[in-house]
Amino acid sequence: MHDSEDVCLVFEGAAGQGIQTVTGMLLPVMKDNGFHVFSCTEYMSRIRGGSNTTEVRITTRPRAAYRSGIDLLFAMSRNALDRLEGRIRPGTLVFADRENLGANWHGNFIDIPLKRLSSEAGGGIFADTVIASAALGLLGVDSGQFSAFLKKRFTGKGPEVVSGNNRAAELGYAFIAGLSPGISIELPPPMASGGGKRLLMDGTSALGIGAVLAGCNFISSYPMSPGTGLLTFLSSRADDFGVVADQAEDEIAAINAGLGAAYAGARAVVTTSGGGFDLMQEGVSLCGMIETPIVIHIGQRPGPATGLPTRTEQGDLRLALNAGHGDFARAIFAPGSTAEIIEAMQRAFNLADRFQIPVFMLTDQYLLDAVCTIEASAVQNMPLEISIIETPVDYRRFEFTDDGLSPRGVPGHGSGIVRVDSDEHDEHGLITESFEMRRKMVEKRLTRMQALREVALPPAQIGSVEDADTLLICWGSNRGVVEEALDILGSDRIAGLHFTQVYPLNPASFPLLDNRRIVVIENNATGQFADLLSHETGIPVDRRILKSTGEPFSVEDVMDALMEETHE
Amino acid sequence: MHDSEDVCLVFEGAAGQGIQTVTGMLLPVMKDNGFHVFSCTEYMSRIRGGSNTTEVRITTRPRAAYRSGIDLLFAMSRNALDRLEGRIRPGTLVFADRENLGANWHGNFIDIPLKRLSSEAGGGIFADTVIASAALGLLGVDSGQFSAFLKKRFTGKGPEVVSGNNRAAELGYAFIAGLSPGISIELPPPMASGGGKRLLMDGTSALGIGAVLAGCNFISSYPMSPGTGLLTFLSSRADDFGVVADQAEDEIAAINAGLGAAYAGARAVVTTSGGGFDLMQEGVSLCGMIETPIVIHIGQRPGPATGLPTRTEQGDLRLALNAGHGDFARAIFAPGSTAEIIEAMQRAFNLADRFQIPVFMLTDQYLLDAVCTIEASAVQNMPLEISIIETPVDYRRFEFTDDGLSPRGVPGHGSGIVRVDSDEHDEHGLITESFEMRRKMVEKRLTRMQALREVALPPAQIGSVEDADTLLICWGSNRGVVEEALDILGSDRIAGLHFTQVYPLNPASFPLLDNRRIVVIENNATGQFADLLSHETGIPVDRRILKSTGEPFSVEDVMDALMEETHE
Amino acid sequence: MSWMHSWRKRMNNSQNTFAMPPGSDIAWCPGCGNHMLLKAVKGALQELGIDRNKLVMVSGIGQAAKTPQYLDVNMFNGLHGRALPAAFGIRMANRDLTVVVESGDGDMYGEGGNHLLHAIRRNFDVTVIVHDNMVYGLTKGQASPTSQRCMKTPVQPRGVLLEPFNPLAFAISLDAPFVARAWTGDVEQAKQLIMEAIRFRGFSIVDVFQPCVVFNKLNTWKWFREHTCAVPEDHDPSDRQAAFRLALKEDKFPLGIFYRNERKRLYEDLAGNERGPLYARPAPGAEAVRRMIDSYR
Amino acid sequence: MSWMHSWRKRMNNSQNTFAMPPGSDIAWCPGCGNHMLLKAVKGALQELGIDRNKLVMVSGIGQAAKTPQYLDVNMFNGLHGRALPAAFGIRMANRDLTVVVESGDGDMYGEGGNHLLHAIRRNFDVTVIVHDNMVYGLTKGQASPTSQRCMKTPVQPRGVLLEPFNPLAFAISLDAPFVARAWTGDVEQAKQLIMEAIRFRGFSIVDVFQPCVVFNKLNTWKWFREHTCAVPEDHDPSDRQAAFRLALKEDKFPLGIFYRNERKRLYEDLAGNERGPLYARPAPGAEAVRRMIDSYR
Ligand SMILES: Cc1ncc(C[n+]2csc(CCOP(=O)(O)OP(=O)(O)O)c2C)c(N)n1
Ligand SMILES: Cc1ncc(C[n+]2csc(CCOP(=O)(O)OP(=O)(O)O)c2C)c(N)n1
Ligand code: SF4
Ligand code: SF4
Ligand SMILES: [Mg+2]
Ligand SMILES: [Mg+2]
Repeated sequence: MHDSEDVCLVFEGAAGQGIQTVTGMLLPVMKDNGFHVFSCTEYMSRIRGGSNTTEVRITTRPRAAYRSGIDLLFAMSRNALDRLEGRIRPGTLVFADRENLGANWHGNFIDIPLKRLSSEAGGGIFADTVIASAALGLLGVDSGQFSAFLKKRFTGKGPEVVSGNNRAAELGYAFIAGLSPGISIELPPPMASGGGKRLLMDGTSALGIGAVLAGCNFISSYPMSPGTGLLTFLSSRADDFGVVADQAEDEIAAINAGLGAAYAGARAVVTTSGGGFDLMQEGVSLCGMIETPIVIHIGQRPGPATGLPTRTEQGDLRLALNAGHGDFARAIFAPGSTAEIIEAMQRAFNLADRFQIPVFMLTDQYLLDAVCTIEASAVQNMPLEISIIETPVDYRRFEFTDDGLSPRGVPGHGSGIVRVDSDEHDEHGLITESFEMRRKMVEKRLTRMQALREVALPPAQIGSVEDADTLLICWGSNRGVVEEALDILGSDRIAGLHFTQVYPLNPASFPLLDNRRIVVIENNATGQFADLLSHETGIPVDRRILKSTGEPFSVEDVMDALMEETHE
Repeated sequence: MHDSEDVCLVFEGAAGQGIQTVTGMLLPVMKDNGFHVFSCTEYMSRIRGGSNTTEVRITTRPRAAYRSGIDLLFAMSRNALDRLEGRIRPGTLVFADRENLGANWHGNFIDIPLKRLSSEAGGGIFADTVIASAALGLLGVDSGQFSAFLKKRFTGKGPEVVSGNNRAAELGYAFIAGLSPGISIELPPPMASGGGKRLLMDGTSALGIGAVLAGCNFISSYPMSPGTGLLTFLSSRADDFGVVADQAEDEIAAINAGLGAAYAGARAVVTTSGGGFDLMQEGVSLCGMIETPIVIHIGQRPGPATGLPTRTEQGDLRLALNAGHGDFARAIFAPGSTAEIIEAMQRAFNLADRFQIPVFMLTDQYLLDAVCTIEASAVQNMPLEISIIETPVDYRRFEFTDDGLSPRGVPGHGSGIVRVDSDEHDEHGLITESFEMRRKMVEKRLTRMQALREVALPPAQIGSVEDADTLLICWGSNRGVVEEALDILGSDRIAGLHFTQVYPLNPASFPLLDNRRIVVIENNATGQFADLLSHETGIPVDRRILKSTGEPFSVEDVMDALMEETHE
Repeated sequence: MSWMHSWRKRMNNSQNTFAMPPGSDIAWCPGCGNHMLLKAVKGALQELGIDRNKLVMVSGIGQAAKTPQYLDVNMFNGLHGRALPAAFGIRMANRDLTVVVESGDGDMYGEGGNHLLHAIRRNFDVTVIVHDNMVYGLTKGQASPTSQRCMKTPVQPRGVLLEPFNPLAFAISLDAPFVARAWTGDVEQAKQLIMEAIRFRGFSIVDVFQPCVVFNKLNTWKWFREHTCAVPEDHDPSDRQAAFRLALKEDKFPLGIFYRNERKRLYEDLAGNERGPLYARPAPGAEAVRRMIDSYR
Repeated sequence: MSWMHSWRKRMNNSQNTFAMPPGSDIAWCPGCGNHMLLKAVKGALQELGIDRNKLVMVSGIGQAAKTPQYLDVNMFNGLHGRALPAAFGIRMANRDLTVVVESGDGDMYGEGGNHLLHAIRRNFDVTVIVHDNMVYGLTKGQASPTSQRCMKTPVQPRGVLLEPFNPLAFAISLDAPFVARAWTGDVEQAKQLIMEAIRFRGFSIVDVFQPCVVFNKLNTWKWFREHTCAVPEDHDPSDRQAAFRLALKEDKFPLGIFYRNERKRLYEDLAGNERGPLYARPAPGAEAVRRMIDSYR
């Protein structure tokens, strides 16, 4: 009925109903049992009510992709089924509280009397534990293990809480035990060895950890979903890591504060989403002019305008690529997995510092909210590159050099004077109106693109690129889904490429694309990376697989699209 | 020594020294004599002092381009020659006041005792009239004609002013009469017939006239060079044409006010330059989302950041093309001449209205400040397209239709309710989180690109495109210089194309580019239109002729570049 | 089709009742102060007998800013922080329209601060209702400009360090001609103040205390009840100094009309150019066009 | 080369004299008030004995904003209206630096209004000097937020219709702890007030009346002389109400210190995290990193 090596659970409920608590119990327990887990979330733009879901996949090999087909669904809100119909298959087990669903009740559901069970446990707040234990019971996880987990988690909250949760867990397990034996989910036996070494991490945390490891010590930002998480992460760890964290009055203030701080020697980052980033563009342009490093995180969501604030899209690439008036250098990363986020963030800071440019990190709601197991060893701590000099007395901030990069001084460090100017300026940073100086400065600001191209990360190869005649090309958050689809497909004719750095592209990797059918998959309406790729390489894109509904690609979506490829 | 059919005068002086008054006398007089005149200006970002120049070309056929080589130079500021050295040729006549230049005096100059002459006329304020009359004297214009002109111009200011100016004119003429006969500029005899019918117009006025003819009735903008002129133009004519004109507190307010007004039924425009436009991008995105027409004028100047505030560049094309997060339709015009500005502005308003999109007008400092003679008949008054309906009671602002365009209602006109929403919305304009509705709305907003492409203006052909093997392609303000250079070159092997509409491109015109050498000339550092052109057509660009010093291309620049073509 | 039909029926019925548009569902949390504020706004519109065809509600983004979605009115739900410029544009484009702005403390005082400042200076006819819950609700609980000192949030783990923004003192310092405060615990007063504000010709602002029951655990229903009082009976709202003094009172926040300046002239009147709504303006007159073009001869 | 040599010599000489950087030339018009203001600023810096290596002057764009170009100091000449956020970033990145903002009335009160509002709420240590010429100078004479009613300009042919912005009332309403006004006709007083402001720990603002002799034909040297007076001797700057009253006085504009609040705490102190300049901070501690990562096990 289901693939025992790959189980997909979905928990549905209204905002505020505690889905996150359920998965917050389920994921660590399954991880500790040595499984790979992956979880992703979709939710409405409201704080209470509506209908949200979290998907939890439990697999024997690493998977990091959204699956549409559900094995096991817990439906808590009244209108759950309106939205999830398409994801329910013949074998899907649907648990719901008949009392709650009322007229929406469907004969094939399994009635789990949640209300009654949780009030038996001590009240509505225990509903999540009832659900979690029911799910664990179905998955065959030992109830003793779960009660140990509950004890550890709730000890700090007092014996009442522990015992209430234990009662709830017992009720959940008992409920499952009372079901007919046909109702079950089979999993291989736990592989307790692997789990302990693994971490369970969401994308936002990975971004924050990456920033900390990169030596980031300044953030000024204005809240905007899904970019806010990085601000929260660094704010809450400000004291641990000596980070100055500030909530700005608006996005314009945020980037200008970031640039001011960077001018004075900070490793600065700002975080936002597309709409907020629109407002930062003049700041990006200033960054280009004053050659001051900054990292800009754009958590993408569907636009234009406010769009779908809590949904996902890869729609801000073109924006990052062209942000700010005038011609100057930049780089853009779009990591595809939790581990990659950590690494890319460090690269971003180092590159910004080395090349004195704005560097963009493009993520999206789906990637930021996704939680998965990663090996602790995958957390790479890269060497910090900080190139601030102590200024000599005759320091010139914009001294001409062969590579266009001038040694970077900061005010108060050394005996020189450090001037930056939004106007066209001379080597000293003083305003100029000389056409000749202008010509040289324009050139200076662009020369570094050459070196930037040369150090650009080549794409990761998925499958055997050498043998393939079709390349499925992705960037950012689609890595997991492409990996999985290609793995399932198992055809040598199709391989994948994932770009973690989307700009500039390293010309050394262009030959990879020669004489292949090029298929680009991305989560936007027009194919922004496809445009970039063919513009940069001169190689036309044969097919674009696009989705811009606000949902991520599912494994099934990609499989369907790939079937067309194999049948062509 | 000089080409009598094409004389180039340059007036140099510090800001505040009255160069503009000189040319303000010279141009109409020469126009009335039936000549074509063209004048362009370059100036520093300061209100007094420094060194600015205005070039005046007097020609027997229409010319609209900056010439580097000077026939006659009036140098009024002390350091004039530092900047103009490269433009002085063996035959250039240089007039300067020896007393003023002091140590900077050069033996080859002709000493015009400006100070003395103007104080004889009644004071320093008459210096401009002295210079103008000296120039006119040299050009052989009848002194009676000039004094008639002065009378007409100054009558309103009282007899004192008229007589002072007349005295100054006499002194100027007398000074020229006293020079050795070798010092002269020859022109063909006046062709008084043509002049009267012609207009003398600058780019900014053309833009304003275009807006008025287009039925524009709302402007909200924040001052920024060189975009401010349109705001000034419409503000000063607000009462004449029923225009609501408002100076906003910032650019963000400007575009949001524009959109609010357009939502309520205005024909709205905003004007700015690149840096101010950066701040409007979220508004552009909103415009895409709420499908509300607006025209956005970007007067380009060199960036990034504040850059060179009073100089010229074509550097904001990429910005306009990609402004605002999310995928939605737009159109971009970049007229190449004064007459074209008037026409393009009307097209812009009509297109914005018909397709309910943001339409961009890209000009630049050079084009806006340039003054030239145009035939009165060239001022085209196009029919107004206004497609506002009276709403029925069940009105749906975003009703789905085949072409993606919903009839546009405005609040208070009809019995329907008109809702627009920055969030993703349904046909009624109410917020939605339906993935299916999202999909359809994304498609709705993009479908119109097809029709937009089909109605896009094809490029203008310069010379005989059919026979040419090389195409010199330009857009925006470079039309004049390309026309002139190709005309002078007179080779059938090279012809030109000028794009007044730069986005979208009409596919019907792509075959024009087939099997030619494609050379793109533009006033920026990277070749923004070249990128766009090859992206849209799939045809590679063979050569880019670029300049980003802050100066426009001169005829000589283009000639030099074309010589390379002919020698290849 | 049948839906279409019921829509039409509903539309006719709902004329000027400001009922929920069919098919919409309120996204606010149970217990949220916004529900009461919606009630107050709706009551005010009904009692004033406003023709909904001539009313436009303008909003930014936030929980507060969703209000117009629930009133079946002409609506411009624009960008976060940018309601006021849009409202200005709408009002200038058609002076027959009544324009009401719905906004949150973050929307209006944070992102939108500059527009508020300059909209007050403009003094066009608009009513601004700020749902002041002293927190960013929609983005899940960060400090807002009006958050009280020391309130802890995920982004302010040390508590808020900034001086809370005092919207009334601010508005009075700029001579906003109608400045009032209400709270959602007294719907009747809120309704009355909103009615006064809409009736007022010129810029009017009503800051409305509104508990966010999910993210603001400090400024609860109880807290607001305990920390508010009535504007003293003897307060003279035409006295700007007194109004300012009252606005600085922060032990208990007064509710009522703080300031009222009847002497200010309306921007619309000063700007002249009264030729009816812009959508109905004729093409530029041939004679005026000719004159304009002739000036370039 | 020889130029390089003279630069070096000059640099040593100019240490803390705040002389013009070699090669620069003042772009202001003859007779402009900015010249006097430059003199006052320079005098203040000299008299305070500020180490120019530890001083950063931050500015936006405008005539006023060019001031740092003429003082041979560390300079962040940023975007129009955005000096304050940059100043905040600089100060947070290195609390050893003295940060002075030079700005115009358009820059600070127009484009930058929201930042001013929130910078005051932050109360970090910064001195803001606003060259208030009641006009947009650099862009050739449009109205600024402080332009007086009825001043005609090319963009305001009917005269300015908006209420002039009152920066002092505004700052006092936000409890800015140091609020003063000077004018360029009295360089000595301007210098003294600027010195006071720089010495003040916290947010200080000095609005300086400055004639724009080219574009503002209304508010001339003479006009300012006739329309200013001294802050009354008996004025108590710690009295916020009195300060507000004084700020509303517009027949003659008082010059001097309006408001001074010594009780406000500095943002830097509240924010904690005192570990020296960010450029010198070590990489994150291995132990803290381990702990952070372990929390994901
Ligand atoms: C430019 C931009 N920045 C940020 C956001 C994210 N955002 C949406 S609502 C909001 C704050 C809302 O707070 P408030 O105005 O107080 O409304 P509330 O939800 O509390 O009613 C923010 C920061 C956005 N939509 N757009
Ligand atoms: C984003 C942006 N908008 C507009 C401008 C154009 N601009 C430069 S200075 C200025 C106004 C300056 O006025 P003010 O601050 O009063 O300075 P002043 O020149 O009068 O000293 C403007 C509008 C700009 N540089 N950037
Ligand atoms: S989050 Fe707060 S403000 Fe938003 S709806 Fe819920 S209670 Fe109301
Ligand atoms: S334009 Fe005005 S403010 Fe600017 S330098 Fe000249 S006089 Fe001074
Ligand atoms: Mg709020
Ligand atoms: Mg000014």
